[in-house]
Amino acid sequence: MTAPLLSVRALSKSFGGLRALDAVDLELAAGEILGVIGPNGAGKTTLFSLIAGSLQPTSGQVHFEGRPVTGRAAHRLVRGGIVRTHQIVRPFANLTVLENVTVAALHGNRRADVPARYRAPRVLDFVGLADRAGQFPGLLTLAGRKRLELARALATIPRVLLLDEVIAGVNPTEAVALAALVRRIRDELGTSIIMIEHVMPAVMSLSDRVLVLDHGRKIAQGTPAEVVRDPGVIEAYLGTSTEATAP
Amino acid sequence: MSEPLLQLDAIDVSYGDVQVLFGLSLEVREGEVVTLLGSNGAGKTTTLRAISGLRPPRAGEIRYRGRSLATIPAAARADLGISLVPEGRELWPQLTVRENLDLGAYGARARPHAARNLERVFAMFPRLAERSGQLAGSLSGGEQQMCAIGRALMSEPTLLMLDEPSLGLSPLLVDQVMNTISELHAGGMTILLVEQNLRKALQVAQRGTVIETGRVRLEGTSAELAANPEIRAAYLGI
Amino acid sequence: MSAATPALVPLRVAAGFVVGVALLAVAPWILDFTPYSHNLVTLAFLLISGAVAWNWMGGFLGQVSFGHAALFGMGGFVSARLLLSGPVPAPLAWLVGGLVAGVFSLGAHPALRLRGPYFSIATIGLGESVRLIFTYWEDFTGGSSGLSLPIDPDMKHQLYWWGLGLAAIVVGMSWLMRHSTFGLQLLAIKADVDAAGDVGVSATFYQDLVFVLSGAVVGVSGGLYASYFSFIEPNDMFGFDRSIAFVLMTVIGGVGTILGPVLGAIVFVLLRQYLLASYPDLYLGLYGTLLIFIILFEPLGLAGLLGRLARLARSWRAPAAEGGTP
Amino acid sequence: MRSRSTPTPCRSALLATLLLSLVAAAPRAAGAAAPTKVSLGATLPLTGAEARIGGFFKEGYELAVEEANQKGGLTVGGKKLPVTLSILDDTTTQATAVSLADRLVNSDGVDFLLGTYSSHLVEAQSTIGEQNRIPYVNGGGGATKIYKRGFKYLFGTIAPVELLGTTLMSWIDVQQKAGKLPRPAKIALLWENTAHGKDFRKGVSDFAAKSGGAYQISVDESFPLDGKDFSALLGKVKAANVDLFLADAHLPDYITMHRQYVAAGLCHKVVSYGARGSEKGAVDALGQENVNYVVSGVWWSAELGKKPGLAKAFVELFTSKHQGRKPEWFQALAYESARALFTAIEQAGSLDREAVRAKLAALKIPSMLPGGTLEFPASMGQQAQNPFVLQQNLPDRTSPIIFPPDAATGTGIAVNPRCPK
Amino acid sequence: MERFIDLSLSAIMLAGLYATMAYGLGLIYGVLRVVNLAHGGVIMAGAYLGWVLFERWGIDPYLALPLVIVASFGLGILMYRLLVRHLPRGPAGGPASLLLLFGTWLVLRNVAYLLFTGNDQSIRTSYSTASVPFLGTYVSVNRLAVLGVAVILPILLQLLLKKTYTGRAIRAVAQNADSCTLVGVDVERIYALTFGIGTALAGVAGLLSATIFSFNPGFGSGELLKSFVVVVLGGLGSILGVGLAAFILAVVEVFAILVLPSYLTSAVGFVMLVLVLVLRPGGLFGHRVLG
Repeated sequence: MTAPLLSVRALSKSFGGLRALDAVDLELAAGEILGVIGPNGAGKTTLFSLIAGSLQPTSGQVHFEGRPVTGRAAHRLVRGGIVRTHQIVRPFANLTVLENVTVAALHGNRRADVPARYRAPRVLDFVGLADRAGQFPGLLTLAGRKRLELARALATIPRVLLLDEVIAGVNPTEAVALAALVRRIRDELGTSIIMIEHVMPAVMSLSDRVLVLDHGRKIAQGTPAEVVRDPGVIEAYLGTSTEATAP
Repeated sequence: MSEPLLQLDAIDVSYGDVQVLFGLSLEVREGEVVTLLGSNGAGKTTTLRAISGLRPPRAGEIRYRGRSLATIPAAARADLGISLVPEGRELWPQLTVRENLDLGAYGARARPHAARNLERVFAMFPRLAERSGQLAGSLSGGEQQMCAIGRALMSEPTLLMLDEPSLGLSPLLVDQVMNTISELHAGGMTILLVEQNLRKALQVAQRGTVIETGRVRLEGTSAELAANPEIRAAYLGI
Repeated sequence: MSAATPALVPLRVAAGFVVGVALLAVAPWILDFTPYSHNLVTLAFLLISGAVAWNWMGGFLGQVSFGHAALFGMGGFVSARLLLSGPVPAPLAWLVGGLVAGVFSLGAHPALRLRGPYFSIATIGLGESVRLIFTYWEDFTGGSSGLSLPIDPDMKHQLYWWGLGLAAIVVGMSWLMRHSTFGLQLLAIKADVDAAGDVGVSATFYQDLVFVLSGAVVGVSGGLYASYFSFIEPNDMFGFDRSIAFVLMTVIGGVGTILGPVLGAIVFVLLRQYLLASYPDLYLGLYGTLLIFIILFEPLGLAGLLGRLARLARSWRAPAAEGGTP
Repeated sequence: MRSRSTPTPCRSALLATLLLSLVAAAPRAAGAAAPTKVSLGATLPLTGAEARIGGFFKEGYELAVEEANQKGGLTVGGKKLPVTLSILDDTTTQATAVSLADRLVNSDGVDFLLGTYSSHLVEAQSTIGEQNRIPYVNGGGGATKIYKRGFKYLFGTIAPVELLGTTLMSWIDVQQKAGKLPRPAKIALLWENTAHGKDFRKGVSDFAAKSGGAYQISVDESFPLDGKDFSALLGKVKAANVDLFLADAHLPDYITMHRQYVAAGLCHKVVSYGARGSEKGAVDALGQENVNYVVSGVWWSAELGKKPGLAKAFVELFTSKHQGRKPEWFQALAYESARALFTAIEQAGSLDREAVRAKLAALKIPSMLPGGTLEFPASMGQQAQNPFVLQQNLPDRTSPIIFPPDAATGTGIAVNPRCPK
Repeated sequence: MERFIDLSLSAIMLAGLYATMAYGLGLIYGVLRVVNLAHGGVIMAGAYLGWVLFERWGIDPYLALPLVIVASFGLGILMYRLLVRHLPRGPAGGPASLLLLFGTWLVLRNVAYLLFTGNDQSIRTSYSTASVPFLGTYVSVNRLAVLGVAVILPILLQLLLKKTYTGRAIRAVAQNADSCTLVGVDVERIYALTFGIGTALAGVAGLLSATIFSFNPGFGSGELLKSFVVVVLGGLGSILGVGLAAFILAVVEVFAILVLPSYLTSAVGFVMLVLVLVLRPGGLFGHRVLG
């Protein structure tokens, strides 16, 4: 593999005394999908916030395309080509679906000069929301809102897309469709993706590599098949089985 | 067999237009420990919130000791003996430990026994007794969990519900919490446990229910579930 | 405002707007206004401009300011000073007043990082400190005895068209803002500053920009107001009541809408005048009750009410009556 | 594209036109048919900060109108015409004072305007008189600045506040020359930051400057209207160790400040709050013992009615209407303003505004105001220059006039006997 | 030195006054996150109630305290049940709640005009202007009493909040309402109660102000603005913080006269308000919710 598109070195974040993220390294190659899994509270979302600039790291560096971008403000990173989505989708409730995407399309990757008004409907089309353009996000189903969240991120023409649980919480049919959409983003748009996901079948089938976090630390990394065999991972997920805890 | 203590009969629960539970049914009998399993977003927390009245069902019925809870407001359910230890503890961070515990006995039924129950809680969690004057927000994660359980116990619950009590705790503390649950069960309390540490949960529970996207996927005794490969598949995606 | 897009201003809207403004421009002759009506309508125009400009911040951007009187007073006093200093054409003086107020409003920049009620409270503090300081600053504002401009009845008469022009420009800007990508970004910031940052909208830049625009327009309307009344006094111009008036007009009319502040300002001028003259004992209470009812039952104010009535009327009419609005 | 029904500017403009045309439907001012009555208009602060005084002015205006109508009305061109007066509430705000006056003139069609109370309102409102060339007679705007704008239709029966400062200093000067007060005497000058207070300050400080060192102003501070706490300011006065305490405040501030003054154990050889001091409200709020020996300067006092004359008649008329309550200067100035206008109308013999304006400008009538004559000298911007009278509160609950000597009904006590040593 | 004592005493007395004005506003904001813009109106109402009791029935204002507390508590409950309860919660409700309560203030003011006209009124008791000598200067008895109330009120309030189930529930509701429901607290009832107590405190402030100032139906806006400053300095929702902040504001305002013209000393408070909001949004003592 050539030089990574995004590389994270020893990234740490403490909240008060609590170490939410502890010296995590990761690399993302162009066109790769990297899954990030781990139990609740493992520090996955914190990792995203640090990369995307919503939080300032306590220590460590982030490099994008070989240049340091550590601690840069979110809106500037978006223009550089790194964009994130949120676990709890946050559409602009006072804007229509199309307007939501248009706002995002105005910014983002500077190299893309297709006018926003022109690009937004195409992105909506891509994520399958074209027929909802004039509606307000409040009328969309959860899956619809997740698509909108994706569309908004895509409209900025990212090179790195950070997806925080885009599939979780929707019904199985919709989950399959969303997973397919994520794959199309990589295959057709060539965007590199880091995804946090709890829906295991989706992560395992989509990811090229998987990174496992627990208690803020990286406990495993590898292909999906490697990771699910890792005893540390199994323990983190299913709990210790070594000894009984009878009273 | 006697009437179950708690009975969920095909409840639907929604957040705005997003439906989370679809015709979910569940039973908990007096003196049992039942665990509710499932991946994130399956609807476990929502189920507990529906029982405690914070998020009443849109359809279906919740019965407690055979009586429908439909007309009973959330605030009155503590007095019936239904108590929830919420996910993330949800303590009052700027009240002291002691105040947090005292407020647990706010209900008219529990208030006269506050002193006795406080003693019991302190006996169970000596750590809390040491820290009783400290602000709850300044406690460590494990201590907060103890405090949250203690607060629930102050209301003299018949049915204790715990939502992911091991979340964010070190393995040692997880064991401690699980021991506590076993102790409470041994003392005759009925417990409904939501837990992501599947093996631990199945060790303390007699029965388990696995839910997936708001519907029951599997049900059975702990032994049955522990042996079922489907569970591993659901959790790890293989 | 990057994109040149197809038909940003649909012909129908533009035509309707021009016809409306033209009608208003000739209204004094057609309707044979009494001087009183003429003056009252002029006053309404001035307040419309102020309310619409306030709405850019409070309605589009979601930063509810309780200190706009500071900008209004700034514009008023700067242009009054200029008019008193020598033969300066009035429009130039108003413009300079507006510019100064616009720049002055950047003084509130540090408060922009505050959200919700914190921002509102900070603007109260800013407004009150500005009032006290300018009342004390004798050399500039004339102190508590204020400044008198020479009486010029012609000017007051002409202000009708100046006021109409300003209101038309401002309402037009409001429409363009709301329907352009610029406005979209403001609304996005209003809905969720963090999420807006996540898609690349630089909130502080837009907040500052709107603050300056809003301040400049309010400043210009302050200048016109000074010419209209020929006498201004800092305690009145910078007063808390005036700051609240901007909020009241917009809320009564409908926060965040284009039409709302316009309706609100008209109602504010006319209804107040009517109540004061007809029910002097009850006008405060009636006014307060109106406010309470609007907040409780129609959060979008009169504009929301009209929208509701329009929808109701449309549902009664045959469905074929009218297509989608542009 | 958009499914919402945002009203378009097209509709909004039409709607606005519609709304505004409702205003236009307001009745036009009556034509030039033969007049059947004299209609007057005024706004007064009936609510808001100056509501109390607004009410007093209303009493004065109404008394004058009643009196005129009891006589059958005003004789205009040989015919007796009844007088009507419509009073609106300007809520103590300038914009309202202006637009309601506009309404009175241009919509209700009144023939003449009487003024509102307090300088800032009068200054704003008088522009309506000037713009519409309609005589505007007021008794409530005392700031000299109002009359320096060269307005032709503006007449003030209220003498400049500056004169109040001068009068007060003249009396003090007499006392100093008599050796009752030290020379140089140190003054604490406190004034509310309004046009009223500024004029008072000017009167006092100009006098002191011309005194050749007989007076030294040691404290010169302004304070905001409706101040909440004057203790720091009074502390400064205390530290300055002055002889004379001269303040100018409106009633609420007088009460607050003087309560703190008394409680702080302050006492000065001469204490004055400008025009405040003898009114009943203040005595009630402060207690007789605490207002004793306070010197106040007023435009008119019911004390003037002790001697036969116009003042006596007015006091009797007023007390009989208001169950024995005595009038204060507010009612007197309001009454005199109305009476001046009535006289000018009768002299002009018509309701022609220019004619009445000319008569007002040339007016010189006997008056109950101190000095005995009311006129509007052009050199002073048509502001009456009647002298002030100083009153002093005495322990026997009277407040005799102590200055100027020709109007005096008692003698002033120069060194406040309440002060220790 | 004497000057310093004078100024310090003035500052302490003024702090007492500011604190009484601000407690109610602070309590309501702390628990309900609603800025009670009708606060000024309730202060005015409290002043009139005290005046009526004193003029009509000769009840001393300090003896009238319980009556005023009960009456304004009732008014607060009424306002909560009829109006505030229907407001949208959270930041979106911000401007709406401000204006709703402003409307309420206008109505209160109108009622006062109808009942009492616009005349200035004041309460004069035998001790209105009495003072006691202290450290070579004099201290007003009435202001001393106000200071006393200003000190006693937060102690009582703190006792209520710390020692009773209801008080603890009030603090708990401010921090996490859902958890309160879980232990059986009727959150709506607590909100109503808190609004009632906050309003009662405003009523007390009005009554006390009436013994110091003269007032008319327009009374209360200056009080409201000062309360704002105090509550923000104190960290929006901490009772002891309010007391301390009142003291700091008073000290700054009073001592400002050494360097500033008297007229500008009250601007200092507003400048402080803005600075604190921008530099330390949690207030001078850190952000605490009824800790």
